[in-house]
Amino acid sequence: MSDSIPKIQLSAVEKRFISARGDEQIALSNLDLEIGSGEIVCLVGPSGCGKTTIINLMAGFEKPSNGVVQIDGKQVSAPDPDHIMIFQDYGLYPWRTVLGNVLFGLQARRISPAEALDKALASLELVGLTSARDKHPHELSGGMKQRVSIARALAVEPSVLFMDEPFAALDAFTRMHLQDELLRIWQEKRPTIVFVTHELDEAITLGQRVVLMAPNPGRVQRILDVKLAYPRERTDVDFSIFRKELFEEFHLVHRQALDGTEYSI
Amino acid sequence: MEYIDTNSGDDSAEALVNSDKAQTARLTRRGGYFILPLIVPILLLVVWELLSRKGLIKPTILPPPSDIWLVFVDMIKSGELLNHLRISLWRVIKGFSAGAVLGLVTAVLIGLSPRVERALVLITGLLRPIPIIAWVPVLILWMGIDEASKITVIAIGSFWPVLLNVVHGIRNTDKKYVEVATIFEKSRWTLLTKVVLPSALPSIFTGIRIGIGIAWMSVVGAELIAASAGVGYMIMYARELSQADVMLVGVISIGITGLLIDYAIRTLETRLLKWSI
Amino acid sequence: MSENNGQALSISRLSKQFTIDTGTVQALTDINLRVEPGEFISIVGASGCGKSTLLRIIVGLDSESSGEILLGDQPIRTPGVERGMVFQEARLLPWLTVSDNIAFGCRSETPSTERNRLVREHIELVGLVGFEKAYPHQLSGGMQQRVSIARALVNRPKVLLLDEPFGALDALTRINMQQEVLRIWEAEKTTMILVTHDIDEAIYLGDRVVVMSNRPGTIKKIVQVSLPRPRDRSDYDFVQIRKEIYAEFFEQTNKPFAYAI
Amino acid sequence: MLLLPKKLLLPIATLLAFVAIWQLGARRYPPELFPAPSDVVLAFKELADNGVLWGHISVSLARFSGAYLLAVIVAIPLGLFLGRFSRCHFAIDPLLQVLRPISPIAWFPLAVLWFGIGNAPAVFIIFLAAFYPVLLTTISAVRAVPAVYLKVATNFGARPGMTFLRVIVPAAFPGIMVGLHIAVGTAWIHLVAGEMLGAQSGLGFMIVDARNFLRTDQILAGMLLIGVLGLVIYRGMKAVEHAIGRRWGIAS
Repeated sequence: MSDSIPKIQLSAVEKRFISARGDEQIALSNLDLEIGSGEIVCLVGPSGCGKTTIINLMAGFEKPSNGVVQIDGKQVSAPDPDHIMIFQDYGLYPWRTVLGNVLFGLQARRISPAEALDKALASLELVGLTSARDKHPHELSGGMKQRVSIARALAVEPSVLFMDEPFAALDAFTRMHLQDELLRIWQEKRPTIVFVTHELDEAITLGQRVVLMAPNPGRVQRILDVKLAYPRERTDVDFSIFRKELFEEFHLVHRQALDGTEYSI
Repeated sequence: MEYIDTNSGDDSAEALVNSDKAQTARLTRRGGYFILPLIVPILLLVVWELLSRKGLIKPTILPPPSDIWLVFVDMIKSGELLNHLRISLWRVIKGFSAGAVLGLVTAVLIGLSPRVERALVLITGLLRPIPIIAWVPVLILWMGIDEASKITVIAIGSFWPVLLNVVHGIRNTDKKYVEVATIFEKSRWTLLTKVVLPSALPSIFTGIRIGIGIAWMSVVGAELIAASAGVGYMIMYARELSQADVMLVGVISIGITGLLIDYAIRTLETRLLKWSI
Repeated sequence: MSENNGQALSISRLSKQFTIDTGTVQALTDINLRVEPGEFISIVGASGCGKSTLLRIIVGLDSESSGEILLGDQPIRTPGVERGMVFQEARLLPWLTVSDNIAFGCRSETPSTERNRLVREHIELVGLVGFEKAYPHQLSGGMQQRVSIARALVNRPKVLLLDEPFGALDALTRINMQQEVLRIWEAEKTTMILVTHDIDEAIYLGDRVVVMSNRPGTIKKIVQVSLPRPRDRSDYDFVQIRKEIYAEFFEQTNKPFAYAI
Repeated sequence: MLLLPKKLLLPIATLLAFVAIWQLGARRYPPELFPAPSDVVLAFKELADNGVLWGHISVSLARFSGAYLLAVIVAIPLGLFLGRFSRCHFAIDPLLQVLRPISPIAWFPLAVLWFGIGNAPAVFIIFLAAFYPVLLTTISAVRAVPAVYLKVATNFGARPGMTFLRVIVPAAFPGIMVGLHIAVGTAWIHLVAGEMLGAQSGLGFMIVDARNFLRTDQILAGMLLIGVLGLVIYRGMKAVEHAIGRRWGIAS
């Protein structure tokens, strides 16, 4: 992480929304964050802390009310095929086969069909879904769907992957399996990964850094450097130390958040 | 029985249209809410008026809006329009109530007892696809040309959508809720009144809305074919006198009345279904 | 509050098959388990191991299984109010308010004054005073699940079955709800059987953790958790138990980490 | 027939009972007022034999399919356009809302005034009856395309043309299909109405004609025939929809 220019840089970013009632809400206040090239950074926090807002700002789906979001030194103004977002609900096209879905991004780039097919197949191979290439999304399990969406992203060889609670809808075991898969892929391709989650274990398993966020208004509470070598054993004592640290901090944040959000109609 | 309704009109469309309130809200905030929707109708009326004035549209075919308006005001003042509307509406209310009650009762029986359903499946399958309007001639033969035949047509028209939607609602009661009632050892009666009927309520309302829409459509149809009063008759009579303006007044009042009826039922629905927002 | 009548739940030689288009699936095979009165049992397993089916059989929603389940000395065949159940989705009736939903759980013969008292008491128990008149859609997921727990407890069941009750909640609310359930369990002394795929949750709550294996669903191991409550999730012993249970799930998979940084 | 499935027994028994009661009940009335099922069958045979029936059926079907196709061809592109550009939709919506509840039948007298007696008013009515459901479902289907589909398309840098043809149209397709089959139902009803009111041919005319000659048996035969034909068309549509849905992996 001793790079010269950060891959992603947020400086004094602020985001305000007008709520349904018409009053203004601050989703993010005065946020600075730097993410290095090839880094995996996890954003965790209770609901309403603005973690999804951050990732949407970085991916260009939203614009900051104040401040600047830069990737590779250039201001982010719109979504870019070099920075692909992976959604919790997969965003697969049900009318396309697995292969067709993976091809989508390549077709959008107008790559020649033969080359696109090669790339798509290589990408499917990477996530281990070659045999499912002719299936439709509705025939796949949740974990497989998410792997298709990862393959679709990887096919266009993005330098950044944004992942918005990608495994939240999966059961605990599938989730761990996909975490391992993601690390393996990262090992091979080394994209920069920004990963939003509310699972502390997931954050510690994946992140080189874990950004803990707090709500009302959304802000960074603490950044934790997870100095553990990959592969990380979830049951190691070292792992537990980070876990405990994050957990306690989190609990505090959560307590504050609960007073504000859970008990409101 | 398959719970589809060939007569149902475009209800699914409406359900989908309602789902984008958010978008409307966004436009509202931009201030376009009041201006945009008025532009097109006003523009249309102005062009129409101008073309008529210049003689490009023959008034016998399509009279200018100003003429229609004058006729409309006249007919309101003389009470003629409202009288016809009242007669038609009254027919709708009578026919619809009969059809809806019958439909509701049959639907509950079918929904609760597979045996009743099986007994009725072929007969309903045979009778249901007959278009309502096709009943008019034979009903006139049987019941004469007065009220009874028209009310029966309307009743038949409203019977099917109510029946089908209520059965659909009862059938689609979420099994999960039924399981909850089972766990708490609830009686069949409690299951029906506390779980099945409330959960079918949105479908019941859909049935009522479609039913009343069809009733309103059927009354016009029946009156066009044979009547001596009512909006349908008014239009038919105007046609014989080649009064295009009166015909248009009739057509437009049919549209507005239909809209009002639908609005009234929707309002009632949101009141009663406040739990389902 | 109320003492448990001291009835143990014992499951013996329980098996269950499902018939599907392509043949039969063995959902559960030879389950033997004795749950002591007032005990908190956690059952963990991957999805499809039949753990939910087991709960559904105990509560009486799935029948046609072989083997025997006794509550005290009464065999269980049909649903009964002495067994309460909380599902993953809160399953509140959306057309009833919070109070009415809880009242729905009351036995039909309960007189209305008694019913009101019970409802009030249980709204307090789950910490929802002030929300009596709210409709389910106005509540957050965690609050809905509280209502569902109150509804299940209102008959003072001897056994409360929890089927992945926090699976749909986010991690933070989940932790909060775990503490709530513990508090309620300590207050009510109800026998609890919790099904989950969250190993942490199982250890945090259970007196014993039953590990189930996949196809055919069967009990693989029962781990005793004799840690004092409240438990510390990063405590050495906790971590050891965690390790032990993890090993049960990941033993066959040869390490996917064949690389290092 | 011997191995009739048990669950068919009850429905067939009730149907037979219904027909039997009808047959017995009809004896007490003159056939021109209340014909028995046997009379209806005979009337049907008579119509079929003298060739009138096939002529009417083919005229009705031609009218129906022509008007229906015309409505679909106009309504789908318009719906796609209005759905995509919400401002245009917003501007035109009040007009649609007022025109929609007017039953197509009510336009009939005006249609006769505008187009004269004959084929045109009936076609016009059927067109209207099919037009609104297709238009409205298409608009809402486009607007109901999940935001995540569009986000993915934007993210991968898909051009507007590709987003429209390869994302919005297929995503809206199931919704449009719903509109298409609803429209079959409404259009068929109005076919009959249109023909009864003004046309000189077709199944609706056949019924009116039969009434003028007090041939109640023929009226009933016509009604049943219209019902059955409508059902067949409707079911055919559903089958097509289902097949396409399955191929696309949308219907389960």
